[in-house]
Amino acid sequence: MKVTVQYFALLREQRGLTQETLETTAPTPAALYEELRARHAFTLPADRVRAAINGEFAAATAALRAGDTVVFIPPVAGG
Amino acid sequence: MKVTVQYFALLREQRGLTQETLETTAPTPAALYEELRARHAFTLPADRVRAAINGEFAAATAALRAGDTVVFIPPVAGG
Amino acid sequence: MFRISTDSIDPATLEAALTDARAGACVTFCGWVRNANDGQPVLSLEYEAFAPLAEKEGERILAEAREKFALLGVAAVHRVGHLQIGEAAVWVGVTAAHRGAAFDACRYIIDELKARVPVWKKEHYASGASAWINCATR
Amino acid sequence: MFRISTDSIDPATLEAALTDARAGACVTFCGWVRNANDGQPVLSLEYEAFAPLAEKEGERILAEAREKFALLGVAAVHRVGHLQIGEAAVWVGVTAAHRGAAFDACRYIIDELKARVPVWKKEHYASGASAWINCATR
Repeated sequence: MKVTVQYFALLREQRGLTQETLETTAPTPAALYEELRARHAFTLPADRVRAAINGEFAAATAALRAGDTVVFIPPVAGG
Repeated sequence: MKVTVQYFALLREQRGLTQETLETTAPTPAALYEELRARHAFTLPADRVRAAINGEFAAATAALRAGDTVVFIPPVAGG
Repeated sequence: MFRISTDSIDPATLEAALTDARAGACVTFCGWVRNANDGQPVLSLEYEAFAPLAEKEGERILAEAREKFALLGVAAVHRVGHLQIGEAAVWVGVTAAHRGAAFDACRYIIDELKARVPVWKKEHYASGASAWINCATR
Repeated sequence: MFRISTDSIDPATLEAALTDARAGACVTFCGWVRNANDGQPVLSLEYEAFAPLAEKEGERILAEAREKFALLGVAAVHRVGHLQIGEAAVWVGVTAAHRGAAFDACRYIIDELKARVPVWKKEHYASGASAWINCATR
């Protein structure tokens, strides 16, 4: 299935782009992150990254569906 | 001895003036307050009034000296 | 610096004076004249101070806050005169490297100012009555 | 109301918008870009947000504060972009009848914003290095 991934902050820099649409068989955000981390050498381990699907926080084990927009959220640091 | 008394807030209103110089034999602020309270029917009991002598807080039992300026401080209510 | 002021309080100017490149946090408290107290509608408030002692005691409170908390800057002003609803009666501003110290110090200062500084307020009520706060003797 | 802003933060305008005749207390927190962090000289900071989710999560935090504390008004803004030393990165303002609720709510909001809202900052150091805060992996 096709999903769109948006990148912010450290992940945006390590990926070198802000958004991509890609083909994956990953059933969950956790699986998709591991796939992308292996491909792009992201330094953040999966347990330090939260996921959002279609603009809302989602569990790492939530079901991904075709057409979803996924954001991986590095540790936040506002203020 | 002569001392000067300044009045603020409720005491100013009940005395009807902001300052007076008067002759007293009261040895302490506490004694002076009781003297003035009897004379002017101040409603605040002595234990709710603090004293200042010459611009600094003073104990109710401090020694009054000729020429002192005494302020009786009603319960404060700033802010 | 603590002062008693007959002029209206301008939070923006006061906060700007606390500018400090080392500061990561600025916490301010502003006390506004509100339109009711203990359920009674209030029309206006009169504030009166024994200014010389109020300023000394206020400075002592700011010095205590500097000793207790890791502050960079601190300032406070108390207004006197006849104030209308919505006007600022008191302002406290504190800067620190980190926000914990700034919150704690700002709270400490306003609590101590209200308890210790010789300032009095008289509330004027919609009923026409008025009362010096904390001076009831019933 | 919580928003992510690319424009500079103006505390005076934000505080004026909280004007309320019922309010006796206004507490504000402003987070300033400071010139050092963990002992390292900082030259500037870049802030980036996942804005739609940041605004949703920020609104949730303000709603929680309204539920937990007796508030009259509440507003917060987080800046994004490249900020210089002394610029305001985040502002929180709270009004209440009484100061206890205002202090507690302001503290709650900034603590939760920092912990939960998808905003990131990258520090640029005098050494020429830079780092995304909280993203160290060793």
